[in-house]
Amino acid sequence: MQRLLEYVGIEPERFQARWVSGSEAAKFAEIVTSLTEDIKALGPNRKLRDDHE
Amino acid sequence: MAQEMLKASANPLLPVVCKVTKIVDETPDVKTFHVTSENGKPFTPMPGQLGMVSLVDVGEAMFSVTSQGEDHLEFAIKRVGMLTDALHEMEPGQEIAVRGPYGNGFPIDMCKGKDLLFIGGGIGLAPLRSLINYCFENRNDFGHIQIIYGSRSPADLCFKDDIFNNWPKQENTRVDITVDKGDENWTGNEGFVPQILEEVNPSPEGKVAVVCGPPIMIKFVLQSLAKMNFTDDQIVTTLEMRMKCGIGKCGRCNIGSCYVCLDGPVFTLKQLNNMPNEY
Amino acid sequence: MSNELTTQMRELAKKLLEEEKVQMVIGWEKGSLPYHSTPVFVTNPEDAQKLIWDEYCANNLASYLLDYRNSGMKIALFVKGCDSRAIVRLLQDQQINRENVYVIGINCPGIKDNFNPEKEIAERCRDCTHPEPVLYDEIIGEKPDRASDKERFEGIEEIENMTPDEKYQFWQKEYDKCIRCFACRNVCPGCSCRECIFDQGQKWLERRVVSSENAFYHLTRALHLAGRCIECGECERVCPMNIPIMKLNKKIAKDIDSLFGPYEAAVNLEEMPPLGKYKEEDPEEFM
Amino acid sequence: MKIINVEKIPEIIKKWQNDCEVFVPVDNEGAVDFIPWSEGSKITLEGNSLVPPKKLFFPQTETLYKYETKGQSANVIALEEKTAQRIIFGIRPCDLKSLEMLDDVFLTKGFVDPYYKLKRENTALVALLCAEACDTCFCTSMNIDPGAASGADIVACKSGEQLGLQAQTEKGEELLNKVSQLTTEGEIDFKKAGNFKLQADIEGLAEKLKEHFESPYWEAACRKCIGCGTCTYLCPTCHCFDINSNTRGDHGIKTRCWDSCMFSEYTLMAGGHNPRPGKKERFRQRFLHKLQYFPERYNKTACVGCGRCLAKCPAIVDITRIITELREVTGIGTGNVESVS
Repeated sequence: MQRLLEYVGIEPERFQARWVSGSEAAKFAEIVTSLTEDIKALGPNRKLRDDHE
Repeated sequence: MAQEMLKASANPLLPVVCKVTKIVDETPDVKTFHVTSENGKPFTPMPGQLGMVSLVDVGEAMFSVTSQGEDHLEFAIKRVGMLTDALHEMEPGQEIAVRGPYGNGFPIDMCKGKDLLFIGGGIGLAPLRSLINYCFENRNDFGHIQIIYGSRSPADLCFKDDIFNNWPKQENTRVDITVDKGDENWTGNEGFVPQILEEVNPSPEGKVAVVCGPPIMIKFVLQSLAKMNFTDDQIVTTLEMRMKCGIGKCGRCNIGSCYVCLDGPVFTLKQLNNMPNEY
Repeated sequence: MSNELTTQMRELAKKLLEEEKVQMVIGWEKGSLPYHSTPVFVTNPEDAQKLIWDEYCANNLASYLLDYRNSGMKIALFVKGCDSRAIVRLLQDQQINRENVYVIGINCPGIKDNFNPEKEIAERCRDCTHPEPVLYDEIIGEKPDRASDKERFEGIEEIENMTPDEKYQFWQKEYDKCIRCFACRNVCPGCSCRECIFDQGQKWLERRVVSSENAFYHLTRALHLAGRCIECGECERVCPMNIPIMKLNKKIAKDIDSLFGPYEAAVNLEEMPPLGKYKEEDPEEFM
Repeated sequence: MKIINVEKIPEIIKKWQNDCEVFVPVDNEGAVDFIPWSEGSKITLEGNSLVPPKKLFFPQTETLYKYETKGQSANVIALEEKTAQRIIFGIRPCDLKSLEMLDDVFLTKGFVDPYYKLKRENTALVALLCAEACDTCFCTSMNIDPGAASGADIVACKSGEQLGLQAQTEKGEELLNKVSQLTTEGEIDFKKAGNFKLQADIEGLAEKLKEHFESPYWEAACRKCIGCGTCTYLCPTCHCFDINSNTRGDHGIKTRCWDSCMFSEYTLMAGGHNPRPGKKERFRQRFLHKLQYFPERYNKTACVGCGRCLAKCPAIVDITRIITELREVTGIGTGNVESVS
């Protein structure tokens, strides 16, 4: 999926998948934090969007 | 001038915003919606004509106008899909959008001076009700009125106030109600509509039969009427099709070269027999 | 050679129908123009005369089996190399029963594109890796003596090397062309869902034909075919707007190759797609 | 007749472009399409566009109105749409004819479609006569003359490097006056296309088809169809559309988009009933609509012989063949296809 996004010109970091077990609360928080930071750094996505006009 | 053209009055695709003023629970899956615009009725339909009702952000669908008052239209709507689900979730006060009237309506001139036999099943009574109410409002124009109506169970009978109280009280009128299967409180007829029709055995003399209901009921009712010597031009029914524009442009509601939204929804059996069997 | 094959096809079809081994034979017949060869469905032995083989027999006939998947009919059909992989695709996806199809393979010399008849050979045949059918009950035609003159993933790297914005522009321009006729979906032997998420009732895809919705359609379809695309190129052939659909499908095939080792979809009935099975040593790019 | 060298066409268009938008057929990566002319556009004077010019009157995606919702309230906002004056340069006689059919649909039978009407009224048509038939052309079989263009404001015809322009309406007269410095008076030797490879005879077919709705022919003929919408979307007379809501938060737009009778959901009703549930019913609908229903309703065959459907059909479903086969099915003989030329 990441490779495909990259191929059509979308930053691959916008799609991330991780395996987190139900008991790994700390890992979950860590991943969400880092994902949020990644996305914030990229700024809002303007590609593949359509806001009517 | 260019701008004028897309203004509401000239644009048949532009709906009028209306308020739902009253919602009546008819059956577990049918509700009647009373609809009023700022200026009263959004339009004044003839019996049997249609209105396009929409929740603007959900979708639009065509419904027959089941009745109308001085300042409002009534739509009886069964819950079957996404739009109707959303309509059923509404509370009074909700604004919806309505456009119309569409279609030909019932052939009033053909019915005038005649005895009328209404045969309805389930939600199929909704379009018939517009004509039935019209007849009672113009009682002298019509002869004897006979109504045969049935549904699956007592709970599924629509317009209970009309069928049990208002209509039977009218002069020169007979109402027969039946259910496929009654419950412990049911004391009326049990049996399918065509069975009751055969028991009642009306004479075709000077009569017009107006039929609406599920396809399977219509099929057997037509067989019974034929047995009673009703001719094809004495039988009137109203169809439903998927519609999008309502004004004969978008294509999908055609049966052969007829558009149900313009040329229908009301057809005589004679007309239907001349059309491809694809509805 | 093509005349000889035509005769063989007709005789075979006639026999199969006469002996009631099958109820229908799917092949090709001649259309109105010299470069029009079009699918034909023969149910009478006499009509076997309609069948032909020539360099314009482009249609992959295997997808039609989906129309008959519930009919219980026994059907014979002619398959080129690529088409035979479509049969494997349908079998692996459990869309058809092996005993209900009689597969007559044709050793394929490569065909022309009936939408671009002036071309010497159809673009999709240039990098064909399987001119000989991979699955058949019977095979006709001489073993083709041809080598592909194009690398399987040619042109993919070119796009991979673009900058993100160039890539985006490239694809947006293509998706702007799409009219969403669904020809690519409907012709695809990998698109066998009875209900598709792109059908109106599903509400995943807006009806509006704008490039963002079109991109969503094409990307989703490509992903759905990941590891299952047989690279027959039918989608690209039938696209009236000439969208390079295979450039997306081949990219995914290329990635799967590099992630899971060399793999070509639906070449071997026993070998399931890498995304359809689990191995301990599967790469875990994102874990 | 006004004469101009074909090389000078961009100059005329540039002049016209001063007060309106001019759509011209341009080769866009192998597919000819009508797009607004801009400096450097290479106008194609051979063949026809892939997507028919109907899209300029009836776009594939068109906004009907906007709406807002908030709690229980709803608001419908009409578009203040202004369409600038437009010129379509190079519309072929077949596509010109198709506009007559779209006019019938959108402008008659009690309701006028304002979106279509507006665009139609604001558009001047410069037709380009056909000197050569494409392989898949069969307009003459549909009684269309490739050498005439009634309904166009200006008729253009090409011979060698010369383009002749003849005004047919006042609007056309005005347009030609605007470019009179660029043209000279004269005549050109134009010979219209003959020698059509495909032919079909529709004479008397519409009346006969009525009795063959249940014919087993449909079951057999529909098999190769893959049920995509290519034929309907590329057809200049097909006009079916769908209406949808597109909501973003508390506002949205109502749009109409091309739809196709070939799609399974086209007639599917909310309760699950579908009057045309299978490929046979849908295939039959498409051809009977063109050959019987439309003639019954509007007294015209809804096919102009442009050949786009068979040229791009993935399975090469060939309407000329179907017409010929239907003649046999209905027992009116193979028809007099030889005399049509």
